Parts: sequence; structure tokens; C-alpha cells
Amino acid sequence: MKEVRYIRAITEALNEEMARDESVFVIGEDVAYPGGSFSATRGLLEEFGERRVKDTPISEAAIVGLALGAATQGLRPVVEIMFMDFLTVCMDQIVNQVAKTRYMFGGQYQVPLVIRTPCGGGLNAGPQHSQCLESWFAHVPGLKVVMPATPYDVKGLLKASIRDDNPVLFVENKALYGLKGEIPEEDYLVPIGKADVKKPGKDVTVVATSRMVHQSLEAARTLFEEGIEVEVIDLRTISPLDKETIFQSVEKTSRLVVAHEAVKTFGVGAEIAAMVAEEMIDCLDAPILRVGAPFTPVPFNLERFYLPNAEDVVRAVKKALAY
Amino acid sequence: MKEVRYIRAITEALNEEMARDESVFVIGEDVAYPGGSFSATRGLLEEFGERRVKDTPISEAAIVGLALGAATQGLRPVVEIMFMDFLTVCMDQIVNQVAKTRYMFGGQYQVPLVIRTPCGGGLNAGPQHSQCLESWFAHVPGLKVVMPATPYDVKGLLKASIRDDNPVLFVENKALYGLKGEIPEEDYLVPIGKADVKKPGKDVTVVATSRMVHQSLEAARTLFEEGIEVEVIDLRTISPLDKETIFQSVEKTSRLVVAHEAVKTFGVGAEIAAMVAEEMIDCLDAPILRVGAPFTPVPFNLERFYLPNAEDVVRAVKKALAY
Amino acid sequence: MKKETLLQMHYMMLKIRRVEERILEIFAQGKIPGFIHVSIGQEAVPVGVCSALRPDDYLSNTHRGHGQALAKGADLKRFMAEIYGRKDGYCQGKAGSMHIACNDLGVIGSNGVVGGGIPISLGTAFASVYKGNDRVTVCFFGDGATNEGTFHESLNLAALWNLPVVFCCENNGWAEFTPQKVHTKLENLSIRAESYGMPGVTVDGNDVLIVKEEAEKLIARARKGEGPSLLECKTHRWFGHFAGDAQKYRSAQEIEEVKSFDPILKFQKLLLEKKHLNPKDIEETEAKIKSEIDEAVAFAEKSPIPGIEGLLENVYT
Amino acid sequence: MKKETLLQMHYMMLKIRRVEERILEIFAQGKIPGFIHVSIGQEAVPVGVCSALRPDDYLSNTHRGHGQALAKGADLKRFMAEIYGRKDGYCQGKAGSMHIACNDLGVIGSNGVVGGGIPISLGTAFASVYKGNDRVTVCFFGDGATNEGTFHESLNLAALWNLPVVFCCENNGWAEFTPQKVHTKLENLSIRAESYGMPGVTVDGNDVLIVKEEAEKLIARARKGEGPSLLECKTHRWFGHFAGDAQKYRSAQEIEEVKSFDPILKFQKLLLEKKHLNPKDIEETEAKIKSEIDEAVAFAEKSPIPGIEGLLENVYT
Ligand SMILES: Cc1ncc(C[n+]2csc(CCOP(=O)(O)OP(=O)(O)O)c2C)c(N)n1
Ligand SMILES: Cc1ncc(C[n+]2csc(CCOP(=O)(O)OP(=O)(O)O)c2C)c(N)n1
Ligand SMILES: [Mg+2]
Ligand SMILES: [Mg+2]
Repeated sequence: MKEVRYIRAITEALNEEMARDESVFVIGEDVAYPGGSFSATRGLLEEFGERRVKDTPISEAAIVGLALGAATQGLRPVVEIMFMDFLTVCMDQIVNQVAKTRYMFGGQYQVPLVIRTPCGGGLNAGPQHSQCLESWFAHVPGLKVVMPATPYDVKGLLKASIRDDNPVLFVENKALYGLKGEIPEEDYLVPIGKADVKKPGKDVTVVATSRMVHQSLEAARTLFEEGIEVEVIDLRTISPLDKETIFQSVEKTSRLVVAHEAVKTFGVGAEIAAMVAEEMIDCLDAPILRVGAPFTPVPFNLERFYLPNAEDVVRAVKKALAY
Repeated sequence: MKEVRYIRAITEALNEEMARDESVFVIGEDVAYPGGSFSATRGLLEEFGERRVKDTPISEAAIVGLALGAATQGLRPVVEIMFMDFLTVCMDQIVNQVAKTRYMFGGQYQVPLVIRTPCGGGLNAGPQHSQCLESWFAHVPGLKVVMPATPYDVKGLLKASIRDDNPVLFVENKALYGLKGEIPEEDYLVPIGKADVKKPGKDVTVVATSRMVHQSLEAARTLFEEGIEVEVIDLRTISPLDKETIFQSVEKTSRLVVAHEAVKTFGVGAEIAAMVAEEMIDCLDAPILRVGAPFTPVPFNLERFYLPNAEDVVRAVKKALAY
Repeated sequence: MKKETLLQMHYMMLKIRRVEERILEIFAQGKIPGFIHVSIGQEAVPVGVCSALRPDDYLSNTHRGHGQALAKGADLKRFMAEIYGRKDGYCQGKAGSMHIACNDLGVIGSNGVVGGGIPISLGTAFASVYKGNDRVTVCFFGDGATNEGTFHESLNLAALWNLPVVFCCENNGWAEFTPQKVHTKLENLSIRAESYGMPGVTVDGNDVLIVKEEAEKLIARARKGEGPSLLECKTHRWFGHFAGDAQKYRSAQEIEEVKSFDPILKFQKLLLEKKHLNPKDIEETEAKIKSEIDEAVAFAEKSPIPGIEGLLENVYT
Repeated sequence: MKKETLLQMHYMMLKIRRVEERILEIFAQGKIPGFIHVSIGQEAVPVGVCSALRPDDYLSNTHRGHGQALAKGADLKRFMAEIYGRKDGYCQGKAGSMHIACNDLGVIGSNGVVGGGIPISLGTAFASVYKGNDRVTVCFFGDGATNEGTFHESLNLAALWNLPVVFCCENNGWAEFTPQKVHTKLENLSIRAESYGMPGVTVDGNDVLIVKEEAEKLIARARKGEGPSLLECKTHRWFGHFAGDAQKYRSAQEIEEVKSFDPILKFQKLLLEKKHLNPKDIEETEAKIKSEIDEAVAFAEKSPIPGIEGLLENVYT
């Protein structure tokens, strides 16, 4: 094992997959010579050259379209979109083209394409650089949506995403880029579609994503001191959802809290709650509670009031237990 | 009262509001001389002239941006985007600009802007002309999302949307354009944010949107013959959701089915189910069931298998009752 | 030019015309679901351009894409079956007229989103460069599409990276029901090429030989690694935007007038003059085409309507 | 030109420079949250352009928008308070450096999305036409932004409708860490104007008088109803893309070299030569600006940090 930061785990994944498979290439704004706005692609140009590491103009729709065309011809593009908020300028290419190509053309093509993009607040980057929009993409058949929270998962899932023959929206988190964690020295993959029990517990299930996994673990530690044993599940993949792991946990705890940084209303938590309310309502001993951002844009210098945190999770868990 | 088609109710609303308020103007592709792809804007050019009824190039982002700039200066643009699927080419303008302008600038501006767009299948128009994407926009603070199902509601809600000082995404339904219904002769409004009990009943609550309102009413008629009394609630507004009407009904029936045409997973039904599972789980005597489209793009000539219908609602209601 | 080439072009233009006429008929009978956009009057463009392509070249297409797919070599039976939405169609009935793709022919898909196919064409071109082969991509779109942001982003990137794409604007003067002068101030759209540092040419899109000649130059250029270009072919849409559009926004006189530019008649006249064809040959070609179409229609009508079993297939691999 | 005008322009350029220098200092001390993009080296562009505007004209802005807002007349105290994210800021601390809008001055907002503000500028211009007044809109954006689809769509629509907008490209040769030659083949971006049928000009953006002169012509044109235009001002970004960017991608020599184009020194030299200024005047101006900045910083630092009570405010009316 070795300790790496989340951002460097991404770089390692890109490095290894590019070395492993010549059809993998990296494309995006400032990814080659500058090594990426958040330095995720640092060193790739030096290692793999201009043919496979491509700086582009600020033309997101053209970038994603290019990647799609290339993917239909057997290449495996890894696109970087600098902030998740900017997926909005290439939404047609992602939703109407990339996601639908395989299905609408009757299976004639494979679309092995990864779009990496960072979500989330924490940098006071304001309303157009801080959003978490993953629930949109989970509503789009044909895409997979992955959202890892740790260096271990980000590396293993990125490698798995690059090897997947389907389009994957790979949602990183800016606030986690500096986070350190252990990863194996050797090659490993983390399977898409599998949630991970980050901390077992018997009293309440907390299903969390991305940064809120860490907030939930913190909450679990706090609650443990009060004798409450929380099970923290890191969803890791938003689409397809890992029903099984969630259901198993809820069967055990009978209490469910979902925690994400995205706006609570119409977020990922809604689908998880609905799924449980649809298929295992009798197991529940309490309302399904959701922790998420309030219904506002992400305000610049009020971000700290906006971002959901460990305290919110503690409060929700206690409310679920008090029921 | 008089009988009009859904599409003509839209035309009437536009006509009346343009006559009432000189700051209202209509803009979009083929809306002026051609009178609109679906004829919603027919006759407006003749009535109000080129200054207020504007044909544009195929440049959706520019159209929405123009409308936003104009709205900040006190005009009241009504934009037509030809198919809901094409909101993807102007998503940044809608989500990052229009929706956030008031909030991020600290309340300096009002943004009285309506974007009309038709969703839905039924025309075999294929994967890029048939989507229902309303749940995306309901996840965006700063937008209102309206989705009327009848000529009465479409007229009253469009007039209310045009008079609203906030941006409204006004989701029409192509398959309903030909539908006839009664509307008053005189001026009336339907308030944004109020659901409507389209048919009272005591056994099961069905919350439905747009075309599925009619399918649900049909299901209710079928079920009535079997002695089952369904309460059909037409949501009418997706954002903000009318919790009160839904909760009142569920309190009465203890059984909830949500029905929409959008893909079931991560659709509007998820939020409604989650809301109920969060705040009134003890009232429920059965799982919350959702009727929606399967997790696939809208296939061309398999559309009839894809579209949810009255039978699906009947099945869900029976399942809820059998529980 | 070889006589066979000329005759093949003549055959293909006529075939496209007759196929679309038949499609209109069948559509009017209610046998074809969905939207149909025919390109009658525009046949010289796809035929001129595609006659300059190799079978392994790529083609990115638009909603008005029947002619291009056929000219690139689409099998009429599978093509027709897709228009009908049948199982034996190119896309198993999931695509229809607006989305036909033929992977084996490099036809990477018609697109229902105006301008949506332009960025994708960069990708096949990029793949050629990446793999070190010399396959060229031709990207078709209409005059209206040149006002979408994707047009701009794509041409800039293609020029910058010197990608082997020929951007072919089929300028029929209309974007749905809106004439060119209501969607742009420009007369010749090819001057937009200068904005990207690539060559742009406007040609008479009703003259198949002129289209072919210019396309050959630009395709050869791209194949040699000299980069992309913009070819504007001015032509005319005879019928409505989609099947069922009665064109009330156009005067009867205008609709008559544009027919005087008939690219097929023009080409036939030339071939007759040059004695490459005689009237009997034309009759025979017509007869051959008719029987091909009859066969394709019969094939399509016999092909099974897709059942629910395929609904969930091919969302993912 | 009147002496006062010249002196006012000199004052404003210097003010922008000193304000941004101070912002960099304060940012380095960790007192300003978020991202900061300074325009040091580019001051001649906003000052030249805005000196040709009327107070009631509109201005659409970019992420690198301090200079434009100040040149349009932003109150330095409220401006600084917004940079600090305080309650007395123009946007009550919800916007920050990247999103300042000043409704009373027609500054309709800086934009964090590259190219995002271009379409919006059409709207204020449209409102002028609709209301029958002669307020002009200036829309600022960078060289990198000219590759976004919104640039293209907006310029076409503006030209078509003859909207009173001057599109002002501040070409500093860089899009973040990517030089112009890596984002487009073009040398002069103003030639893109031809793609829309509007005039385009490239000027030395380090010469405030040249910028003003050209802007005056184009703004007058727009005001008279003669339509939009594209003004490219070539200038230099001295510092990194954002505060904290050490510019490792640029040679020390290049960074030094660009400083030789200092628009302020150049203008000062001229004013000194023409005896409009003497060294003491400059000192006084510097002192005046310093005290204004001190005052603004004190104001900002005293202004309350927004509390949770404002969080849910102004999502809707
Ligand atoms: C993004 C988008 N906007 C609008 C439409 C509706 N639409 C379909 S075809 C068309 C006109 C296209 O004109 P042009 O590009 O000239 O092609 P033509 O139909 O003339 O071949 C429009 C507006 C669409 N399909 N996609
Ligand atoms: C749509 C979008 N893509 C990417 C970015 C990230 N980004 C911010 S500024 C910038 C460079 C802009 O360059 P230019 O337009 O030349 O303006 P400058 O910073 O030089 O003033 C980029 C890529 C963004 N904000 N929005
Ligand atoms: Mg056209
Ligand atoms: Mg720049």
C-alpha cells in the first residue's frame, strides 16, 4: 500500500490505462501542456506525447462530439470538462448523442467514452463553479454515472470506467482533490455499480455520495460516542444504483438517511428514498430522511451556510432514531 | 364556456397577454411568419407585428440569452423552444444564467421570462424529439416548472407564467395539442404551484403529470367499474411542488401512485415519493408505486411499448390496494 | 470522366428521387410512422460528393439524410425497412428516417438535432489521424445549421488540428419555414470558412459534375493531410420541410420556379447530348430503379415490426 | 480631446491597476475568498471603450471584469465589498469577483461561464430597440471565448437584427494556460465579423487613445441604428490566469517582455510630453487613488459578512 492524494490517484489511473491500451487518449481544455486546471493530467503529455494528450479550444460541445465520433471507431477518449457546471454547454452532445448512440442505432456502435468532471463547493467558487448535477445524468438511459469519494475508489473506478464499453460520466470532487488515502501498489479495479459499506453499523443506514461520505463518517464517529452505530454506505456509482447493498443495510437497520451535497429537492436522495419506499417500506421504522443543499444557487460568500455537513447528518440520524 | 383545443388555448393566452401588456414579446424559430412549428403562435404576427413576434435563426443559446437580457430590462419574453430535447443546446443559458441571475446578483434583477417547450412521445418522433426532462429543471433553484394537461390549465397557467416575475419553464405536450376542452369566455388565471384534484376518490391517490393525467383518469374510470375509487391529482406545477394537496389526499387514501411519462428512474415521481416517505410515512398502508417510462431512450417504432399508459396505472393501483 | 461513372451518378440521383417519391406516397398512406424529410431537388449534392468518396470514408448526416445514405451505398432494403421501423432496418426500427446509421459504410448517423452531427464528424476524422490511415470524413448539414454554435466550434477545432473533414453545407435556402435571409445576413455561407483559416467554396449544387469536381479537390486535400474545408452547395428544396408540410409560406410560383433547376433533368440533358444516354436507357434505368424500390418496399413490409423483446436491448453493451 | 477627459482616462487606468494590485495583496493574505482574475496590463481596453460610453449604456462582462466595472463607474466601496463577499457589496456577497453586476450602471453582470455573457448582451440591446431608445450595449469577452458556440450564435443574430451592440474581444493572447495559437489558427480574430456581415477591426489594445477612437466610431454607429460590430483589442495579461497561478507555462523573458507594452506608462509618457501631466500630478493621482482604495478596503472590511439569514433570499421575487 502507499499513500496518495485523490488527484494523484486520478493521474495514476490515467497513466496506467494509457500505458496499457493505446486506444486511450485524453482531451480537454488545458490538459496537455498545462497538465490540467486541477493538475489531474500532469505528466501525461511528457509520457504519451501530443498525439494522445490534447489541449483544445474552449469548445466543449466540439470536444464531446469529437470524443463520441472517435469512440465509435474504437478509440477510448477520456474527456475533461473543467467544472461540472460546464456540462450545460455540451448537454446535447452528452444526452442526445453520446448516451443514445448505441441504442438508437440498434447496437451498431460501442461508445467507450469517459467524461471526467469535478463537482461541488468548498472553494467559494460561486454559483457557476460549484454545482452537483449528477441526478440529471442518472435520469438519462445510456450513461453510467460514477462519483467516487476516496483515492482508492477514484483510481479503481476511473480505470474501470476507461475499460467500460459504455459512456461514463465520472464525477470527481474539487474539495477532495487534496485528500490523502491508501491505495495498493499493484493494478486494481473498483467495479462500476457497486456501493461500498465504508463503516458497518446496526442502528441507522446513511447512504452518502462524494464529499458527504466523509461528512457522514465524521457524523458516525460523533454518534458512536453517544452509542449510536451508523452504517455508512458510499454509493460510489449513481447509475446504475446498487439496490442490493442499500436494501441489505436497510433490512438490518430499518432506518435510512441519504446525504449528498446536491440540492436536496430532486436529487439522488429522492430516487433512493423512492426505491426504498417502493420495495421495502415494511422494513422501515422511521421516515426516510434526506440531507442535501437548500433550494438556492450556491452563493459566493454564504457557501458555508449552504453546504451540508456532518452536523446535518448527525441531526438527521438522531431524528430517524427518535422516531 | 367554450370548447377549444389545447394548442389554441395556448394561442389565446399569448394573444391576451400580448394585448394586455406591451412588454410581452414572443421569440423563437418559425414562430412569426410560419406561426410556430405546432402553430401555437398562429396569428400573433398579424396582430402584433414584427416588433413583438420574432423569427430567429437556429441558435437556441442566443435566443434564451437574448430573452434573459431583455427580461432584466423589464420586458417579458416568451421563448419557444421547438422540442424539449433541444433545451440541451441552451442548458447553460437556462440553468447557469436565467435561473441564477436574480439570486447571484443579490436581487438586483427580476427575470420575468417564459420558455415554452413541448415534451413527450406519441408521434413516433424518435429518441431526440420525445423526451420528458422536467425533473432536471425542478432540481434547479430559481426556475419554476409548469406542466399543464388540459386546455383550461394550459391557458390559465400560461397567462400566470407570463405575469410571473420569475423564470418559468412551461412544458407543453405534443400529444395533447389536439385535445379539446372547455374554457371560460372571460379572462382567468390558474395559479402556479397549485395541483388540482381532477377526480376525487377515497381508495388510492394517483399523482400524475401532463399526458399521464388523462391516462390516470382513464384508469380511474376502469377501476371505478371494479368498485375502486381513485383520486387523480394533476400536479400541474412541478416546481414548486404542491405538497399540501398531495399530503391531504394521501392522508385520506393512505395509498400513493405517481404516474409520469418521463423515465421512471430519477423522475418527478422520485421526489414525490421521497417527500411522502420523509414526512408522512405513517399514513401509508402500502408501498409508494411509480409508473414511468423504462430506462431506455425513446425508440422510434417501439414507442408504444415504451410509453406508460392507463393499463400501467391500473396495475399499480391494484398492486397498491392488494398490499 | 468515365462513362460508367457518369451513368452511375445518373442512376443514383434518379434512384434517390424515386425512393423519396415513393416514401412520400407510402407516408401519405399512413404506413410510415414518425417524421420524414425528403431532399427532392437536392440530389446532385449527395451524389456529387459521395461519388468522390471511397467506400471506407465516413459520412456524418442530417435529418434530411436519405440521399446521402443511399449515395454512400446504403442497401435499399435495409434502408427502407428502417424507414418503416422494422426489425431488418439498419437500426432495428429504433431510428427511423431521422437517425439512420450504417456502420459498415461509415455512415455514422443522421441526426435529429440541427448541428448535432457536426462535432461527431470531428471524431471519425480524428480517429483516421490517430490510427494513421487516410479515411476522410464528409459532414453534411443545412444552411440553417450553420447558425448553431456547434458549427463554429467544430470548424475551428477541425482547422486547428488539420482534421480530414469536408464540411458540406447543403444550402437549400430554407430552415424549416424560414428563408435564409431571415436566419443570416450572409449570401454565401462558405465565407464563414475564413473565420477558421480553412478554404471555403460555394458551388452550384444543382450541377452534379461541378459538385463532384469541387468535392474531389477538397477530399483529396483532406486525404493528403492538408486539412478541412467548407463546401457550400446551393440547391433547392422542392417539397415541404417535412412530409405533410403544404408550404403555405411559399408562393406557388416560387415552388414552380425552383423545379426549373432540376439537377436530374439538367444532368440527363447533358448525358443525352453527349450520347452517353438515350431515352431508352433512361426508361430502362427507371424500370430498374422501380423494381429495386418495389423489392425494397416488399422487403420492408414483410420485415417484422419490432416487438417488446427489443425494448430494453442495447442501452448498454 | 479635452484635457479633463484625458486625465480622467489616466486616472481610471491607474485606479484599475492599483485596485487590482491591492486585491492581489489582500488575496495573498487570505482575506478574499474564491477566485480572482486580474487584468493588469489590459487597462487600456476597458478605459478606452468605457470612455466612449454613456452612463446609461449597458455592459456585459467576463470573469476578468474588474476593469470594465470600474471604468463603467462602479462605486469602489461597494465593488470592494463584493470582492470581499460582504453585505454591502453590489450583490450582497453572493457574487464575488466573478459575478459583479451593477444594475444602476447598466453593468449586467460578469460571467463565470466563458462565452456565457455574449447572448445576454443581445437582450439589453434588444430592449433598447424595443423601447425605442438609443442605449448601446458593449459586450466584453476574451480571445478564448471566441471559440464558444455562443459567440457565433450571438454575432449572427445581432447582425441579422441590427442590434446596437459592440462586441469587444479583449485579446490577451491566452485562454487560461493555453496560448492563442493552440486555440485557433487565426491571427486576427476580428475577421470573424465577416461571417456575420458586420464590420470587424483589430486595434492595439495597449493604446488607450486608439481603443477610444475606434470604440467611439463603433458605438456611434450602433447608436445611430447602423448595427453591431466586432472590436478586437490586442493586449497582454501580465499575471497568471487567476491569482495564485505562477505562470510556469510562460518564460520569465516573455513575462518581462509583455510589460514593455504597459498601457499606462505609454499613456503617461504621452501626457507628460503634451504637458497635460507633470510628475507631481502623477504622484497626486497615485495618492488620491491610494486613499480611495484604503477607504474602500476599510469599508469592505467593516461591512458585515453575510449571515445565514440571507441564504434563502432572492431565489425568487
Ligand atoms: C437544435 C435544434 N433546433 C431546432 C430543430 C428543429 N428543426 C429541425 S430541421 C430544422 C431546419 C434545419 O434547416 P437546415 O439546417 O437548413 O436543414 P434543411 O432542413 O433545410 O435540410 C429545424 C429548425 C432541431 N431539430 N434541432
Ligand atoms: C464554458 C466554460 N469553459 C471553461 C471555463 C474555464 N475557464 C475560465 S476562464 C477560461 C479562459 C478564458 O480565456 P479568454 O476568453 O481568453 O479570457 P481571459 O481569461 O484571457 O480574459 C477558461 C477556459 C469556463 N469558465 N467556462
Ligand atoms: Mg436548409
Ligand atoms: Mg484571453
